[in-house]
Amino acid sequence: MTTTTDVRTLTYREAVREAIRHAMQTDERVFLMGEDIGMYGGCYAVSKGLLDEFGPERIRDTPLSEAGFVGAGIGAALGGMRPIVELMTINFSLLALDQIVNTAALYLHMSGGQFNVPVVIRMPTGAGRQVAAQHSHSFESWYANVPGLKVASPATIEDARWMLWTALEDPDPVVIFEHVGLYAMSGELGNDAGPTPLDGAAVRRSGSDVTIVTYGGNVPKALSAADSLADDGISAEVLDLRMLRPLDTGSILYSVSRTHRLVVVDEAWKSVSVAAEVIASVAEHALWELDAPPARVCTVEAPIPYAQHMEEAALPQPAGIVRAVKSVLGR
Amino acid sequence: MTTTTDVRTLTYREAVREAIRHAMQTDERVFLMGEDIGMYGGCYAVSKGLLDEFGPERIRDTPLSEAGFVGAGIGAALGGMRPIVELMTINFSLLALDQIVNTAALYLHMSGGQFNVPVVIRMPTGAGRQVAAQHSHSFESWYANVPGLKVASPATIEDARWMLWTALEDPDPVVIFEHVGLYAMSGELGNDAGPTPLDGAAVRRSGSDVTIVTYGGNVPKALSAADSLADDGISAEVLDLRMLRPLDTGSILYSVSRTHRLVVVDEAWKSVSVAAEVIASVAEHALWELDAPPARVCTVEAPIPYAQHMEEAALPQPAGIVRAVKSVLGR
Amino acid sequence: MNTDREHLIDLLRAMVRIRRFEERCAELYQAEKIRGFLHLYIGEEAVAVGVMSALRPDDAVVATYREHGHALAKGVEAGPIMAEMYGKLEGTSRGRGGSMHLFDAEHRFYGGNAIVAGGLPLAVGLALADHMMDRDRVSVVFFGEGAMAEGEFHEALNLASLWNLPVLFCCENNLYAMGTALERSQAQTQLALRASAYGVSAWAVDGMDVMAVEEAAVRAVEGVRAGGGPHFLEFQTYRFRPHSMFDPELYRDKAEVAAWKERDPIPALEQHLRALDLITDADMAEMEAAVAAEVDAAVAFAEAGTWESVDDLTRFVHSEEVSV
Amino acid sequence: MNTDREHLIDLLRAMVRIRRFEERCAELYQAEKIRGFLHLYIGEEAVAVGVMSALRPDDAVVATYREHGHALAKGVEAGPIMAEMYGKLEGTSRGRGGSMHLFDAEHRFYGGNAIVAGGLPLAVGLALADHMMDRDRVSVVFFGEGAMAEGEFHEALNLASLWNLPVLFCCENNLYAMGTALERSQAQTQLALRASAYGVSAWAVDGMDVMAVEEAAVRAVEGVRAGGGPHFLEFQTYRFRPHSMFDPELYRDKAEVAAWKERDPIPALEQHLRALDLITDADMAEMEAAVAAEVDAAVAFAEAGTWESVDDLTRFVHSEEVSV
Ligand SMILES: Cc1ncc(C[n+]2csc(CCOP(=O)(O)OP(=O)(O)O)c2C)c(N)n1
Ligand SMILES: Cc1ncc(C[n+]2csc(CCOP(=O)(O)OP(=O)(O)O)c2C)c(N)n1
Ligand SMILES: [Mg+2]
Ligand SMILES: [Mg+2]
Repeated sequence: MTTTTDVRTLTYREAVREAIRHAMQTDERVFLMGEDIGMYGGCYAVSKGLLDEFGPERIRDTPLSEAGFVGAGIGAALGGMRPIVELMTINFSLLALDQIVNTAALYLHMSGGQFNVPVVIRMPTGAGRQVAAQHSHSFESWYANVPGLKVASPATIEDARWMLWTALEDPDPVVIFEHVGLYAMSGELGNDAGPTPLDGAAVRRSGSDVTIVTYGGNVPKALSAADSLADDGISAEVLDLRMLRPLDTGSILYSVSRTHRLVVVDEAWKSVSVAAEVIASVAEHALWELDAPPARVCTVEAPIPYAQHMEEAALPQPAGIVRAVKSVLGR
Repeated sequence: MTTTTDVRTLTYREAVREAIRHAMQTDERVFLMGEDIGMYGGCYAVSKGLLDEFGPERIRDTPLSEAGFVGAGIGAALGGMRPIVELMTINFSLLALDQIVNTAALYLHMSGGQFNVPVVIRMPTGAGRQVAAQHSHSFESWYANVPGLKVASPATIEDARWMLWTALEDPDPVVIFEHVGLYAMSGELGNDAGPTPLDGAAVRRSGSDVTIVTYGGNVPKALSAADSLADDGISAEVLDLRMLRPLDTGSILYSVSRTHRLVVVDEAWKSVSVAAEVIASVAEHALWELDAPPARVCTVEAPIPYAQHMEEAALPQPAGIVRAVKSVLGR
Repeated sequence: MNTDREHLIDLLRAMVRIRRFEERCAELYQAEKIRGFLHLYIGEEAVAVGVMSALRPDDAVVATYREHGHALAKGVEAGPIMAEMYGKLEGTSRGRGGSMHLFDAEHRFYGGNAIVAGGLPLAVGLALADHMMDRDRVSVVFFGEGAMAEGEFHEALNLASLWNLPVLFCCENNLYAMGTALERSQAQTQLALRASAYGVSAWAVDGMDVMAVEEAAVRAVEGVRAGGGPHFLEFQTYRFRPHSMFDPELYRDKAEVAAWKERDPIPALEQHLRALDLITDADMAEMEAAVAAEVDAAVAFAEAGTWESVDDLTRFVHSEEVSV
Repeated sequence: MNTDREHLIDLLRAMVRIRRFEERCAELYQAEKIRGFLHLYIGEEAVAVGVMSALRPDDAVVATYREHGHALAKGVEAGPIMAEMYGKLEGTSRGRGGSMHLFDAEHRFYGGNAIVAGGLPLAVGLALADHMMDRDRVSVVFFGEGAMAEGEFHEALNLASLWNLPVLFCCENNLYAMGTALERSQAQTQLALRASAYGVSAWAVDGMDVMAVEEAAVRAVEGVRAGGGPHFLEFQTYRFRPHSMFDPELYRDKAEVAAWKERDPIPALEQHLRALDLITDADMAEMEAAVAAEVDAAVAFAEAGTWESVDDLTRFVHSEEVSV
């Protein structure tokens, strides 16, 4: 049991900033590169202040050239650096996918084991800020499809603070998705916290009636749904995937084998989502454990609209999660 | 029952070429644009001869600029043309994904219904020709995730010949994937054949013991697996998805509700594949119909290697499909 | 060029309209009536106004997320634009796009594209369609100097030039891409020179002088329409406001902003007209009153607007009927 | 530049080696020993040979799918290259890459990248690492003229120039991108001029004259290593063979090919040496014999090679141990 001196409170944004600062202080090969991370202070203010501390060589503002600077980050990694490349949002990452997939993910295998690419690529993802269709999507599932990549989705202050460390120690490309809805979230971090692994899901709330599998920005929504379900006497377990690749199927199966019911919450569009993979894995490996058909709570299959009420209706919400859980439980 | 006069034999490649020629003869708004489709004759010889027939304005060779000419195709569609844009392979389509997703797929919805984009984008996909990791992948699942796109995967001579017609009549963007392994396949086409729909899966072989769901280049593999299964007294139904978006869940459920067993064959990497979506849909809507856990036969989760024996081992093969079916049947 | 009084007063009115409209937008953003990203054009009005006055109604325009001024100047009504920013069904895009995604088929206004440089290939395609259909329309695309670092800029310029297409590329060089100054984003900062390397006619224009902008645009549009191929204009201008409402503006100093405000295109034209005794205090008061009334009406229209039904979320993911 | 006999003979030998090696590859493709795509460099040997002789062993090279010559000239052994094309475990990439994906960490040969223009950002990054670590190494990237239409070319040149990085951009202008002639892919066909628009030192070189290539490369590499920023060289050359073994060559006429073969860099240098009485029939015979022996040995090595176990399919999807 921790006393106040063992913990401190900080925001997710501050945790990511601290993680970057810590890595740069510890390893001179680490540098941050991306659009408006320096002079501007970062589009989501994550890197604010780092330019003054580390200077323009290591807090390297880039032109608008997603393929170019992501490719340069990959090359710098091959050249012995440990770049952290920031993309301003996941939507713009489509412009860099060729480099991420055709170069970063393939080079080690295609070269017969000669060229590993120790690059870390970070980007905000997700909706909820009324910035409409070209700034609000969730394409994590595409990255999770690609062998050679590790795909991280930190949902807690601790993972925001410590997953980057592990990612930078990894010899291979790691893509980290930070949900825009989490940056302002604040919470406690134990002073004894340390590097968190790039594999393994985490039970954020344990329960016995149903397993809610989710990740990233929807973990808080799943937890609040679990709270209201508790009021109705329903004990929901909330499993945070943490990593979308590799996917911790073992933990999913273990939880489902105890609750026998499954709801997956994913901000991506439903078709061919990580949620689909979770359900498919359970159907393949634990079909007989299911006492009811599994359900998905995903974003409505349409571009994200600007109007607040429309955006809210398009995205997974606690109320919808509660409804899904109850229907899976036949309540 | 058709007599020889009612049918003719042609290759998949010839069928696609005939489809393009027919469309261009019928509608002057239609034109073909892409890399080396004209003077060179097409990287896979699909468009061979069309330059002489239609000239360089309508058989428009482009520079190496995937984002540029795909975007130009989208703009030309908005300008009243009916462009067929050819990408040389799906791997290079990553360079055009921004335009396909952030523009083509979003414009109609984002403009409140004002700007539909009647563009057809064709590209070869898949492996099997020993052209290694940067020329052999299958990213159809990414496209199938995107609302606003229709995603076609013609696997038969008839669909190769007639899906393009329907796609060009569609007011919205349609992406057509042609598996490189199918171009040389030849088969019969009824002279009475006509436009085939952009929805609905098709039973290519009916059976009662197991449903094999697949698409594109793996349909022939599934059919040959079904043949050898028949020798062992196993009656396999082969369902060709035809469309990856919209997915014909109804036909999948109907078949599984009769066979009670499911194997999905997909050349994509297993994680977060169309195969995952198929299984997830069945688990959600027909869980109790399954008498055994479903199984996936997908490409090994690694970049596609050059060496023939390694490439063969990496891809779904009839023998592997047979094994999967037998294990699902507990044989 | 056309220097008669009425015309110059029209140019002035068009700029004042944009200015007052956006000043109101800023207030409404503080009042949380407008949400999301809001990018103001204040200071750059001469560019959109000067270029649009050189166009025909059937010419096409593709703009960016900073497009209120372009939409207004192209003839899109203020009411639907404001309603769009309110997220109302009566908005230009049913409230689905907001400030960054204004669309208007009737006025051939193709957005409102918030992917930097994403609109350039689109404009090339619109021009390709006109070229193939033998129509003498011009497609105009606006983008910032920051967009010139993107690969899509490069591919679009090469295609347009190679195929001699009727595109007018309008680069709004306001010296910054968010917080990134021109010299930190472009190795070669003479942008017209850069563009001419693609074999297109290109020159730089004082973007704070609406008459200079119009004169250049008229010449360029004539060249494009006459089959002279794509033209590129670099408009040297400046945004007086932050990049968006979130921008702390750490990257430029007040003195620079103040110096550019000295060159505000609106007072500049007003002084010019006054010096020639072409306009009186009364005229100005009348103009401001008329514009204020229009902006008030736009706000009223937006306030009176309705919300799209959530049942329509998936409407227009695909077209409702086949348009062949 | 170095014109002593031994050096010139080394250049000749290096070109003959590539020529004979690839002539054998073509035969082995017919014999179906080599599969997939095979892109021959025959006719362009002077470029790789001249450039590599200006480099230090610790300089990096990024090449394309047409890279046999570059690999050989950079010091990669013929045996592993041939074994790679056979798909054998003893190949440069365990037989996983084939002709298009040769890699060799020891010689800093970074592929074998078959995405046109995909290698340019990579080279910029390698140079960025050297720049940040204060190493005076040069990163050289080879690409065809067709690659210059790609956005990645544009972004890479701007970045390298903006950040003054030690990159040497080597454009192999062989006049065709598959079947697309230069003037049908580039609006501005003076490629060195195009490159200089990014503020990099750029000039055109006769790519059929190995001495001219070497001289230019030495100058450019000196400039880059001295901190002069990226340089760009356009090598005017020609491929004597089809684009790949699938190419029907419908797009160019025999006369053009014949005219370029008149300028074959190998006989050209041989004649030069003979004119100066620096080489004899005996020397040539000896050289050809030595090269033939090396190629035979490479084929024997490939033939004797083993197949990777299918159990290793997923090996090296990720690294086997953490390399921190
Ligand atoms: C492809 C892409 N990358 C990044 C962004 C984020 N972004 C929006 S506007 C902007 C600056 C653009 O500057 P400029 O092109 O000069 O236009 P300005 O805003 O100055 O008018 C950036 C980086 C984006 N919208 N699209
Ligand atoms: C991004 C991408 N688009 C298309 C291709 C297919 N392709 C391979 S080589 C080639 C021509 C390249 O021409 P050039 O750059 O001049 O090099 P060359 O082959 O003449 O040496 C094309 C179109 C590819 N490999 N990558
Ligand atoms: Mg700007
Ligand atoms: Mg070439």
